[in-house]
Amino acid sequence: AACGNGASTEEESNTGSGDSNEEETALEGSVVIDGSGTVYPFMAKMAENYMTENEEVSVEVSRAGTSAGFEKFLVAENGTDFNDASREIKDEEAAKADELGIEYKEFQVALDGLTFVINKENDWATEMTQEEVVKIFLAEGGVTKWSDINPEWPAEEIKPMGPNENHGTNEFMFETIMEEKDFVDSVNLQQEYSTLVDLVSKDKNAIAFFGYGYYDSNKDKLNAVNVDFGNGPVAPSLDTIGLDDAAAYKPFTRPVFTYLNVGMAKEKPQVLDYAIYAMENAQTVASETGFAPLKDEVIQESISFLEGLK
Amino acid sequence: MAVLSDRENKKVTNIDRDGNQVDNKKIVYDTKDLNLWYGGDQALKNINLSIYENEVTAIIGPSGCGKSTFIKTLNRMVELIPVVRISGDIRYREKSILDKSYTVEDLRTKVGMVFQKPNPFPKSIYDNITYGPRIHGIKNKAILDEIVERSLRGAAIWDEVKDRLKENAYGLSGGQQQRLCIARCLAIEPDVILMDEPTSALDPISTLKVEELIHDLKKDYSIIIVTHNMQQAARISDKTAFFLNGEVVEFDVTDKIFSNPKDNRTEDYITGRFG
Amino acid sequence: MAVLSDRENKKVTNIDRDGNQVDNKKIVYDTKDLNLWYGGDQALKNINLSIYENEVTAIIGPSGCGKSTFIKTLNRMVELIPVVRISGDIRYREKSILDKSYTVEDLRTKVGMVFQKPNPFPKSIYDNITYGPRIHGIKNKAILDEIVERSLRGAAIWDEVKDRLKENAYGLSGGQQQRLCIARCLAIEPDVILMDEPTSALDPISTLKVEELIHDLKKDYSIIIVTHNMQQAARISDKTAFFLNGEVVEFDVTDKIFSNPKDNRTEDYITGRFG
Amino acid sequence: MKYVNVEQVQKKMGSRLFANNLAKGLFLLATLFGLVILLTLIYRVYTDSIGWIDFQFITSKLSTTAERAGIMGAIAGTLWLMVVVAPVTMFLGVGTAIYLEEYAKNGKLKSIIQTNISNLAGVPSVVFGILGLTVFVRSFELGNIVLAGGLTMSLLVLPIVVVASQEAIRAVPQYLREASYGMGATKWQTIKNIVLPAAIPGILTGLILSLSRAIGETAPLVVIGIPALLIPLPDGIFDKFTVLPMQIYYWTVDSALVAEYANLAAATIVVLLIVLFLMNSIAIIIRNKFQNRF
Amino acid sequence: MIEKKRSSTNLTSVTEKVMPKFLLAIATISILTTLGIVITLLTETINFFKDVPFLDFYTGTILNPLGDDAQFGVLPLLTGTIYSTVIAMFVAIPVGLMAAIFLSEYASDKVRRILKPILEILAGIPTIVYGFFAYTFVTPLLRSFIPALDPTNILSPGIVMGIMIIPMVASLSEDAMSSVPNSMREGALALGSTKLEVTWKVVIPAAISGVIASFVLGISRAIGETMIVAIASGSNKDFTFDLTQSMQTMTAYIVEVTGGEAPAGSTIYYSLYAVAMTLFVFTLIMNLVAQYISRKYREEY
Ligand SMILES: Nc1ncnc2c1ncn2[C@@H]1O[C@H](COP(=O)(O)OP(=O)(O)OP(=O)(O)O)[C@@H](O)[C@H]1O
Ligand SMILES: Nc1ncnc2c1ncn2[C@@H]1O[C@H](COP(=O)(O)OP(=O)(O)OP(=O)(O)O)[C@@H](O)[C@H]1O
Ligand SMILES: [Mg+2]
Ligand SMILES: [Mg+2]
Ligand SMILES: O=P([O-])([O-])[O-]
Repeated sequence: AACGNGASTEEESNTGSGDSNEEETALEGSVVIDGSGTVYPFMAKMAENYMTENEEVSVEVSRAGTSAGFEKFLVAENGTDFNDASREIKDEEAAKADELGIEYKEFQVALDGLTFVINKENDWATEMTQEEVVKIFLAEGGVTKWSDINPEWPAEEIKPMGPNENHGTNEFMFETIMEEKDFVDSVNLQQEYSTLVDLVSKDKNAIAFFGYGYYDSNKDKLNAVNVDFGNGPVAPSLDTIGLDDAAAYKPFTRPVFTYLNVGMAKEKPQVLDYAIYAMENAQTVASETGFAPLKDEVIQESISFLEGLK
Repeated sequence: MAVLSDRENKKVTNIDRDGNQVDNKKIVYDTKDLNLWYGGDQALKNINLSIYENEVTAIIGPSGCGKSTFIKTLNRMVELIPVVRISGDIRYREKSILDKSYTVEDLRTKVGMVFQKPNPFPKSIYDNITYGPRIHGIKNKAILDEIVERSLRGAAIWDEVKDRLKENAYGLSGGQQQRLCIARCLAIEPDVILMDEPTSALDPISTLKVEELIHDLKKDYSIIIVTHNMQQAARISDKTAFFLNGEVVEFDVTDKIFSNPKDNRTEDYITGRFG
Repeated sequence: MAVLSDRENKKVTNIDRDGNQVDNKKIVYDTKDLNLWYGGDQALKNINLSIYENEVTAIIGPSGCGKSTFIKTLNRMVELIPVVRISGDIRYREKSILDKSYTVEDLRTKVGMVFQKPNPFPKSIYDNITYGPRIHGIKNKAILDEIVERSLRGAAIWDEVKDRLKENAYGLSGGQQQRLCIARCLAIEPDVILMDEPTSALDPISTLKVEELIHDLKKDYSIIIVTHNMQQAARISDKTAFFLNGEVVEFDVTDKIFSNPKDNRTEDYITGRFG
Repeated sequence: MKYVNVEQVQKKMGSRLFANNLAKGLFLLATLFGLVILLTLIYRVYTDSIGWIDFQFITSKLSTTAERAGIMGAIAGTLWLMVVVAPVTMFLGVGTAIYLEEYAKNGKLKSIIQTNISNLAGVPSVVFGILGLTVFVRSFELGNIVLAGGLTMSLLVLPIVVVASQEAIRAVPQYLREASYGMGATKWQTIKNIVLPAAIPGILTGLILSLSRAIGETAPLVVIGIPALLIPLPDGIFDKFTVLPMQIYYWTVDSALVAEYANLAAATIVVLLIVLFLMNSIAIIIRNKFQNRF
Repeated sequence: MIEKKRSSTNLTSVTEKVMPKFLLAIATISILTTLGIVITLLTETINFFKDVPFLDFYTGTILNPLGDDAQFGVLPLLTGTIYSTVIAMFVAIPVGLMAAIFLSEYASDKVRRILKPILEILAGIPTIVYGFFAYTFVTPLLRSFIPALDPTNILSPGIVMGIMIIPMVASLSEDAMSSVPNSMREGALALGSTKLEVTWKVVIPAAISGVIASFVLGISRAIGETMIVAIASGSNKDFTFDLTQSMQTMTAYIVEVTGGEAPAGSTIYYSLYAVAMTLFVFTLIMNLVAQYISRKYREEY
């Protein structure tokens, strides 16, 4: 079905290219986005904004998780147009794209800080060192009770939790933060971020990790752990995870991405148009949805790439 | 016992045929060694009867003797019951209707039926009457109107319903419903009309009306009527057949049956000694 | 008419009482101006009857006259029908059973009942009989066994079923089922047994057995039996009450009722002129 | 000798009567338990929805901003879904019922179909979702559009319509069929002109009940995949769609993210329950109006 | 006139011949549906068992479908399913049966006419609504009694599932009890039984097949119930026996995996079918058992 679609729209864009100034021709069709749950609020907002300006285009946003999303992105037919990701594409995934002949392009859309959240009633673990907080999640960390970290803390079982392996956040934690060492057995991995928010907000001994945005919209229910990277505790915030190369929360930050199927962007003008729109508005939408905005240069670079596809 | 009654049946039939050739009437129905089983139970045993044109033939007998079964065999309605098996022959207008090649729909168009309980369709009076003509392909409104009036007049109910043809037939009284059913039957212009205790669900006044109607219909149709009511049989029929346990005990001109039956089982039944 | 029968009822009862004081028997049931309505329809009208110990009292009358209603009033089974209203009084062993303070369960333990259609429980024969004793708290196996044997013997069915006590009661024939129901009733050692046409669903041989049984039971129990069958009433009862349209037309010693009824409606009924 | 001791019976009577009264109370409580739950549920949902359910909510499209979000898309999706489910189940359900009641002989085939239908009624809806995903969405390459969802739902509710239609057809008195046959009507003419018109109220009741089941089902649609955010209204059966229960699902799950989503979910539930209540009322009205006509 | 018309209606006779075949074709759709389910499930399940040995799947206590060392043991899901079903039946059987007894034996006609439709309404509420109710109301309520209860746990959805099944148990049991002939009740009452004794010792034993069939159908329904557990019991795949914890049922696993849209061809995608197959077989057996019970004992009286 995708091929048939492609052929007809290609024709349209060819005839359209004769009078190239007429950019205002109403776009139509659909844009299909799946992938990261972390990026979902950003993308959903973006899509909504876009559709208020382009009523004939339908932008569908799902949030299967980064990895699961890549599986839907990298298929021979009927793949998604964008895959949101909270980590970079893996080698296997890139190889699969080659194999299928899918040309893709990675775009950073915002910056996120991995945030460790605890229950409001947890008044002891509000500050931890980078090493301490990571140890909780490591199988070899040897930590099961709070008192294992600090003898003054309660001798109660810690309940570590986080998103499951569908999610890029999980992989970022595992690969970058935990340096590919195994998760502790007791870790409770969930599909839905909302479940995690709920679990932590209701359990004094819970600690979970996820993107800053999910903490930001639940500040009334959760507290974030202030992490000491060597220069005193740092609270995650748009500033500390942000722009500046020297941002204080830097070790736990990561860019979040969306991957564009370039073939689709060439075939379907609405996909390309949406991509450009998303880049142009990335900074604004990022701060609205709990991400730190990217630097102007990064944005400009992406936009000029996309303009080149026209 | 079976042998005995068998012999008697033959005799009855012979006498009957002879008696009627004088009248010079044509035979409408003729059954030959008709047997019928419901699964393993035999309900009709060696029935040999000849039924003549433009006569009213009454079938009488005690409950369960096979009257309804017999009359339903004549338009092959018994076939609706899956366990039924039939042997022997039934000739209608000299063609064997038990033959596969004889279409039942055709037969039933020529042989109308009126049931014990009035069974109008839950439709308007008009639609009840036109049901038959329509399924047989008549669509012209004027013709249908004509048929409705003629049939209702024929069933002596026109005056009572002519102003409410569009009303539901369920609004009629039991007796009116039964005459409507007769009218519905007339609408397909049948040759024979079968009636299975058509008045048993009706009050005496309605019964009288239907009896009068049957009397009138005799001019144009051959009528076979099952009845429980001996008086009724005596009043309206030309011939009467007395059934017992699935056999025809006696078949003769009604007057003879009631005044001077040959078989004493007939006499016992008529005088109310059993049944 | 109501006045007339009222007067007659009184007379009957008086005569009856007088007649029986000679026998020196005690009164078991005594009804006083008993009236009963189903919603707006009155089914019992001013019933005044006295029933004596160790007698068989038959209730006869045409269908719908209130026989079943009356007998079901005696153990307050009519209360199961929500629309029933009762006025007047019923005394059982001199206590008013219509009183709120009289527990029905208690009453029904003393007054057993046998129904028209045999209604054994879908359980084993043994469990059918022990049902009553068990709910009254008897748990001892030996005693239960004893009760089972005695009740079944009492109902003249022991020999037929003694080898299959554990089998389901539904495997028994209709007549056996009815005697089982009587045995079930005997197992709670009642004082009075009410029977509502206990033989009407049975074949003649079973009927005979049950009749013989009733005759034997009379020694130990007071029995009130409804029956359609005049011969039966004559054969087995000591007294007979004739009901008509919810009233007691006549109540007397059975022989008198059948040989020399006072009321000509009774005579008409007994000689089969209606009903 | 007497075994049934009068005094003993009397003594036990008190406790037996007490047990009876106690049990009666208990049984009544158990019955009312359902009522209490129903009231609690409705009360909870209603209070959560206060202030959220208004004209704007019904007529607006979906949005990530709770204050602006509406369920027009879900309503449209639900309606389009019905456009598929109603004719398909009606056609398949009534056809099957006619076959079983009027044509099938009492034999193996009939009992296989009949048993199969009652088993199908007990297959979990999520399994139908997998069937839909595998067959309609993937093999037929329909994608997760209204048509695919509708066909899945149709199969899911098919047994309801079949059973209801069978009952309705069986309730048409035999004498009406006989009357029709008696006038020379063929079998199909009789079915078409007499049986079906007489059975139609029962069939409609079954259809409405099956539609209300389809309107409330979520699991099969989760399985065939409905986007979390789909703003444009579907224009036909080939469009992607979302439905009321899916919206309830996403909003409930996301309520930890944006607390107000719980209110949106509650408001959607209120709308859904009102729709179902109306549909069931219609079914009951039809049933009562046409009951005991023959 | 009709005579003439009659012979010209050839069309009717064609319709007459075609119609039964056409309707038979429609009727077979329901069989095709079942076949479709079985074939779909079976094909991919076979593929799954090429990757994961049969025994490992059914005896494995570790379910970790996504990690690098993916493991597929279905036991955690089975315990989750069994737990939620058992909890549900602990609610549905006693309450449903008692309600059935009340409606069939104690309630007057008028009361029954009011109460039965209410139960029917309860049966018509979509399960997603029950899921919302479990998650936003019952769980918080339970947590105020049982502080150790996790925010997602198997107990609360189990209870709510039970509530959802009450009407089914009640209405089917009531049907069975109402069809016990009144003569049976009268026989027992005439022996001095109280209503309770009549119900307990006569009516229920006589209706037992229908009553048990209603339980079995309830169980089948509980096993297949999806949205309540998907919302309220979380997605914990630990092999645990602690009902205060989150547990995943087979149905919830299916929702999670398809919601994450596992790509065709991966083991996790096939696992979806293996789990669905297991679920299907479970419920099929339950339905057949229920049919067998009610058929076997139907003609008792
Ligand atoms: N559908 C059936 N299946 C099996 N046996 C049947 C069926 N219909 C009738 N019978 C049996 O066939 C016998 C004749 O029945 P039929 O209805 O013809 O009697 P009838 O003379 O019309 O009696 P009635 O006066 O009561 O209408 C009876 O023994 C009856 O039990
Ligand atoms: N449940 C009921 N509701 C309303 N009316 C009833 C009910 N039971 C009986 N009746 C009416 O009460 C009157 C007496 O009925 P009952 O059953 O006592 O008569 P019966 O003498 O036992 O008759 P049969 O010999 O037919 O058993 C009848 O007119 C009957 O219609
Ligand atoms: Mg007959
Ligand atoms: Mg009676
Ligand atoms: O949902 P993710 O961003 O963790 O893939």
